[in-house]
Amino acid sequence: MNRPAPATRGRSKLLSALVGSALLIGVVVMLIGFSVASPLFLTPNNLRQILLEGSVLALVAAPLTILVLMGMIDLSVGSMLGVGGVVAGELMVRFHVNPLLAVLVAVAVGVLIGLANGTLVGFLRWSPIVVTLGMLTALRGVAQVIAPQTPNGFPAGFGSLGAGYVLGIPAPLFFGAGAFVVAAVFLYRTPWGRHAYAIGVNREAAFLSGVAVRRLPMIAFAVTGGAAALGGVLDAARLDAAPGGTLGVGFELTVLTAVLLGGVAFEGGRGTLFGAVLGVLFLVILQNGLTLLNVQNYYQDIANGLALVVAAALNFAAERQGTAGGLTALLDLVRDRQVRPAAPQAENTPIPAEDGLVTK
Amino acid sequence: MNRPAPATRGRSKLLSALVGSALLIGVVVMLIGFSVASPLFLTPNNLRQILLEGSVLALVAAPLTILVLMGMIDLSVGSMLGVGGVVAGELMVRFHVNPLLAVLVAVAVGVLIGLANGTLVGFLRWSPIVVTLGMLTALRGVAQVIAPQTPNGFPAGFGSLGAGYVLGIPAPLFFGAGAFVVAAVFLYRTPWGRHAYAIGVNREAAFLSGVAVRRLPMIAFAVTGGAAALGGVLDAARLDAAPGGTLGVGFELTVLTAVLLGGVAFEGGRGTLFGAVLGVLFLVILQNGLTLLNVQNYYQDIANGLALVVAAALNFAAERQGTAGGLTALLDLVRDRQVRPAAPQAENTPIPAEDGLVTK
Amino acid sequence: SSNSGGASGNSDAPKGKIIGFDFPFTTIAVYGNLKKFAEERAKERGYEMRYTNDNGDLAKQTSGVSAWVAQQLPAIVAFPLEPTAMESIGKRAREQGQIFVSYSVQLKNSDGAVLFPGVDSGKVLGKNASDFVNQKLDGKAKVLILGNDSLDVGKQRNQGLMSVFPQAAPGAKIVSTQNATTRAEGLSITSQVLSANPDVNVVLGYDDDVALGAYQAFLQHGIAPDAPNVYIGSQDGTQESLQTVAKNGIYRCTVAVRIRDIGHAIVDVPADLLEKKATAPKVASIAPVAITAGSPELADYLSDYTR
Amino acid sequence: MLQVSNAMKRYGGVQALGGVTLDVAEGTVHALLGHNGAGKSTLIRALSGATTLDEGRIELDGDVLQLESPRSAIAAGIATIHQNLSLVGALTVAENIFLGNEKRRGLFVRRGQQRDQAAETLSQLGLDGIHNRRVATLSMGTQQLVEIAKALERHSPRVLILDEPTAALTHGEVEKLFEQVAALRARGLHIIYVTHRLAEIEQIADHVTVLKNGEVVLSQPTANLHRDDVFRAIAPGRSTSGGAGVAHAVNGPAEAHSAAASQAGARPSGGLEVRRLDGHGLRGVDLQVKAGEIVGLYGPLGSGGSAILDILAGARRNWAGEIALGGNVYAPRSPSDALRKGVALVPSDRRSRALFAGMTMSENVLIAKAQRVSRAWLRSTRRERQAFDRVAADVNLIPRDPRAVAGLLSGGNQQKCVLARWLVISEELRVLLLDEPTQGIDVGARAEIYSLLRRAARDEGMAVLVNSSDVEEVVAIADRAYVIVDGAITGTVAAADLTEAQLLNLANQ
Ligand SMILES: Nc1ncnc2c1ncn2[C@@H]1O[C@H](COP(=O)(O)OP(=O)(O)OP(=O)(O)O)[C@@H](O)[C@H]1O
Ligand SMILES: Nc1ncnc2c1ncn2[C@@H]1O[C@H](COP(=O)(O)OP(=O)(O)OP(=O)(O)O)[C@@H](O)[C@H]1O
Ligand SMILES: [Mg+2]
Ligand SMILES: [Mg+2]
Repeated sequence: MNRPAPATRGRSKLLSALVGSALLIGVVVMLIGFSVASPLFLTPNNLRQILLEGSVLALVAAPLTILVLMGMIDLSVGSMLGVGGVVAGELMVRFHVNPLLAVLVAVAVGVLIGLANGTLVGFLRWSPIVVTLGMLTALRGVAQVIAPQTPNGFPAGFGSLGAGYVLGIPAPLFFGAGAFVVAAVFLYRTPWGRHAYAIGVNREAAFLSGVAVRRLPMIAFAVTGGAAALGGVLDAARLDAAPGGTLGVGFELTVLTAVLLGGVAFEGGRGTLFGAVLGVLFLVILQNGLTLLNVQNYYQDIANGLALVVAAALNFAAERQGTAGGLTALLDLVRDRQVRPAAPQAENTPIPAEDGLVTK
Repeated sequence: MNRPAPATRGRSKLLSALVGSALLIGVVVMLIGFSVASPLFLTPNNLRQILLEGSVLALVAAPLTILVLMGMIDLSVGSMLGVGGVVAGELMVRFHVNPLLAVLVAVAVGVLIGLANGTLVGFLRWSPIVVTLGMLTALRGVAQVIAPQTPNGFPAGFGSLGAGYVLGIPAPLFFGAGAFVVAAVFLYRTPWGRHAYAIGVNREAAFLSGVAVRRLPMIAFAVTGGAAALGGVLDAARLDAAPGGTLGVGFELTVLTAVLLGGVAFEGGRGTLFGAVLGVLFLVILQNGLTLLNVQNYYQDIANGLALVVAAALNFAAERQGTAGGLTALLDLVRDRQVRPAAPQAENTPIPAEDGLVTK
Repeated sequence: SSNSGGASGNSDAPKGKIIGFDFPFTTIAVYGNLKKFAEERAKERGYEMRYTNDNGDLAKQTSGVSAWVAQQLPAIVAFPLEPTAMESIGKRAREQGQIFVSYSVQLKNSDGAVLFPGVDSGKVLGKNASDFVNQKLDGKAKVLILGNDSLDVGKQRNQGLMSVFPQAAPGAKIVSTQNATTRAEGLSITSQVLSANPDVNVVLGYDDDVALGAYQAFLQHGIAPDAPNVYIGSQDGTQESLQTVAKNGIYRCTVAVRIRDIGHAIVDVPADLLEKKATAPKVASIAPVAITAGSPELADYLSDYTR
Repeated sequence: MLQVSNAMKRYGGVQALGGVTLDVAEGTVHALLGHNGAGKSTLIRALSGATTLDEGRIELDGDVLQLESPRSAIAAGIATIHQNLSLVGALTVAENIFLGNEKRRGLFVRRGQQRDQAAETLSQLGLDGIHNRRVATLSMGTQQLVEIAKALERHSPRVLILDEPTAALTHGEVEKLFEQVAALRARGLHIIYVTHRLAEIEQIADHVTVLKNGEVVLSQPTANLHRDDVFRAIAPGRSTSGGAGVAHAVNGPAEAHSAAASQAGARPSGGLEVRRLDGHGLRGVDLQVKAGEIVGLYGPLGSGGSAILDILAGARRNWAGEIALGGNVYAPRSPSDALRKGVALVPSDRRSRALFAGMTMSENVLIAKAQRVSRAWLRSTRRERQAFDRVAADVNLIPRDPRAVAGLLSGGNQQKCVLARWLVISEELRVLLLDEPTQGIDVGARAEIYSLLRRAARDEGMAVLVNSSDVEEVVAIADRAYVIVDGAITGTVAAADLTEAQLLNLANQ
């Protein structure tokens, strides 16, 4: 055992930190660039606006990150957003239910739907992508069945949930930031956080070690459902309307984009919450800045898309830890040479032969 | 060594045939149901219409099935459809290029984009889902940059490509059916077809066995790109317009839905082309019939979504081959007991403990 | 009274009292209103309505309407996402003896049309908005335009708007032109533009949904619902927008074609054609009207919804 | 006393356990043997709660145990080290040791305490300073010991189950393991020990049970048991002294083989010559394999044997040095390039690197061949079938059904499939590389594989290089052997001195 230690946790940390920083650097560069390009960008108001835009995204990205780390995925969040908003809206407008109760019921409905997803995927082990893609479509129909006419004109107190400020901070931000804090504590401070990673890396090993491989994903699905429904409630509060047909449409791809941008591996087992936060920030800052500069939406699409492709490259570099180190990882990628085989990763991934890269 | 032979392919075939039949039965039941419900359904015209609707879907589903079997995915097809249509359209309308040449250039552009995907994903091994999600977004922008104004009013001959009939058969059907025939020959009659499965089942083993694990996916991406661009051309021909902002929007999810419905495993290595064909038929028949019966759009969404969830259950049953056999597989699933563990799948999945199901 | 199986050709035109109404924007507010009035009139005249599920998706629209053609629905009213895309379908329908009516735009291959041209609507909004800017804001304003140029209606309305507004209000500065398709996007984009440019005071929306989102954004930015120097205007005339305009606040105008009239025309035009009423007009042209808090039409338009 | 009575388990058409009864006394080591697929792991999965029995009862000191999940088994005091390790590579050693069993205060993990306690337990096992390393970076042997540490950290284990723990261990590591097992036996644990290595029985077991097709065919104290009896129980009908390979496999070192019989070489020019090979942890490796010769490469796991084989097979790049094949410069760019030049690899870790578990036997065997018998790009079903039938008979695949799903075959048959993949194109091959070719394979199948290799060398004149960390195996199969430690060759053993002692000696210098 006296041979040189292969890539250790330390190095992998360094590298993933560096890749994290690549995104961080991206965010900082954008902040600087937009500030230079427009004096309107770096104003307290606009920054507050950016945080507000990111709040619901963050609220759902946090539990979704944990799901993805476990090797699961929930594509139905977009429609759950719609269902959550519509349920709360209809309760208040049609049945004159007290706003607080309406919110609670909406979140409970989200949790129930999440539990349904969790039962099918986490417990019965049907394919996550197929089941939740189906739920995405089905629940969009459900949202419209519940409220064929857009409920609007909510009680005053309710609106402040989406548009109010507390101590100068937008109310939804408390939920978004809160979700990330709770998720971070869960993931890094409790045993179940380690379990979540273990399930993502090697479900069988986790199972044999006595990890609750069915219950944990189920809970994560339920929480994701609740968070998505709450997100819908916040959006509805902000809009003062809950249009079942459009509320949350496409949200599932946006939130997945943020999480993947943040370096969380789609296959599970790899990634951090910090990365996901950066992914969210990156997306909302980019959108805000380009809107501010009045860039045509076509180019906004192109920028968003290319960001994802770059993220794929960064994630790949992070995976190949054994690399010379630091940013050279990226240089190597470009130079298409020299890349050492990765240290073995998850048991499930056989040691990748470097066939992927070297052409010689 | 005289113990009973382990479950053979024969049995697995029986079961997958049965699951295939579940879908087939679904299709037949729909055909019968809709015919009974409406005299307008089972008319030659309407059936031709259904086939026409399925043509472009089939054209792209065929190569995509092969990609998915290899454990890859291409989410960018929706936007490639748009780019293909727009390129052909602009060439004809703005530059007065001969229709045939315009089509060839459009397809070539699709192939080039596919090669780009293939290089990043198949060769450099960046994450398929992240890269092609990025390309989906970016290429939608590109399509609109190429043609900010919808090109329309194409030469007469071009239109017949999308809306013409040859021997009473809609022209696009030749492409859709042709794609499936070629794909079937490739997959089942050439050695590379087995290689495609092998890559999906165990890429590392395939690599060590001398399979072209980089070249094969790359080619498949290129073909998918070409097929998608051609699909866009056919759609544009049918529409007599190539709107960059809407042509092919959402197509990636529809075609993925068809392929997954058809029982092709998202993780690769499992599934058949026949299943994918049925998936395509199922989708177009369902949509046609529900429109005919004037079912409200909400309920159409719900039906589509539930079909996918049911497909997830069927796929899962197919995976667990060791079952008592036949339709009891499904009964077992429902009874939530007795289900025997699956045959081992891809190496990367450790032999599933049956913890997924038994509650006892 | 149903038609025989695979019949085709003029000699054996499909019979029955069914009208298919294809409206691609299944998720926008005006759709529900339109359906209500169409159903109302269909019931009066003994017709049955059919609808498609397009979801704003061109492929779905094409396939939905084509399916009706294949299924030989007696009459079809279609609102083309891409007008040129509908020509060939209309042609086939007419060859089979089906009645094909276009909605919102005039097609070459149609028997009739229900028109309220987008260009006109945009012009009316441009006129109303420029009047406000010139009269109430001393000709000066900072303007956000919420358009939707991935849709043909969006392009047309914008074209109409831009053909009037800049010339008529030369002192108004267009600060930002953005794409918005939903209420949430209207809110989000307006909010962002407002936090960067708090002095933006005119928003011109291509439809009511995005403008309602913009309205919400102004309220959330602390602007009084009746601030005298703010103008939000849009196009459609949906119930909620009319109600908001009626409050006499910053949401000052929605350019409306009377939804009731359109809803009725959706049935009347094809029904008259089916019943071969020679005298009836083949084209129902419904003029857009700028509805403001002071418009005499406001009460009528609103009452359509409360019956 | 741990008692299993009448344990039954069916997997679809396969009766994995057909009424097994087993008594394990306190403070004893009970060895469990049997051919691949005999049901050993199934029994163990049942005992560890990873699967539930269809029928049967499990009692510990008279109490009936309800083992519906691994968690409940752990709670009942049953600690298991599974055949496929249950470690999570991305987590640290300490995190793995406490996975599912974390030390916590309230809701939170006490990581400091976990680290300290892990470090202490590990140092008892002779492993210092690794508790913060990620498990993926450790050698298999170390991982195996980490598994033991993990088992020991469970709630006061009363039963310890080890499923083939030595399959991937070096000689030294095996000794270390046995010391620990003996110590635990002395503490009064019930220990079940699964192995394919008969030699280990005498060293460690008090009692032996042999399973065959899910039934007990032999159960006796070790004291009055001969190795041949055990062999016959596992692989009946095969004579223990018949083939040389069998004799070696069972009886350990015997006289070395006579010198290489390269005269049979029909091939143009096989031999492989490696000079000053560097990279991937290798340090100036020189070695030579002549046509018709079987050369062994012995070294503790992680010594670099696999690296050499992977390089030769084109699976790893970025090396320096010279390689010659049949006298010509050889620098494979990829496995397919290596194959074109006549070099094929049977990798270690069959399930993850060689087998297409979800595909059929014939697809597995013909993955490279199909192309070669295709006509004008199209496959020829008839010629494929012929090729399969021929090779299946040659290597004695069971069942000889081309459509049998590979993942469901016994380990031995899986390995034979992988070997057959190359034997079926043997006319194109000059060099066959094998990495741990019989890891986890029963004695019967092992003997068959040895004789196949011998035929490939003798009859077909291939140059065969076998990398193994099992001394017995090297002695049994090789004509000549190299010893590699830490990426460098520390010695060469000629046919005449090829004994276990000699190899171990060179490895420990
Ligand atoms: N999950 C499963 N699904 C289907 N069949 C299985 C499963 N697990 C085991 N079997 C079958 O049960 C039988 C017993 O397998 P088991 O793994 O217990 O054998 P073993 O004695 O441990 O063999 P080895 O020495 O190769 O480890 C085999 O025929 C095997 O194919
Ligand atoms: N992916 C890798 N990255 C960095 N170093 C590696 C990598 N793989 C192996 N090594 C180093 O190369 C050396 C040889 O490792 P290898 O896996 O070849 O051992 P081994 O040959 O498997 O042992 P055995 O011969 O018993 O199978 C070791 O020092 C190991 O640390
Ligand atoms: Mg076993
Ligand atoms: Mg090795």
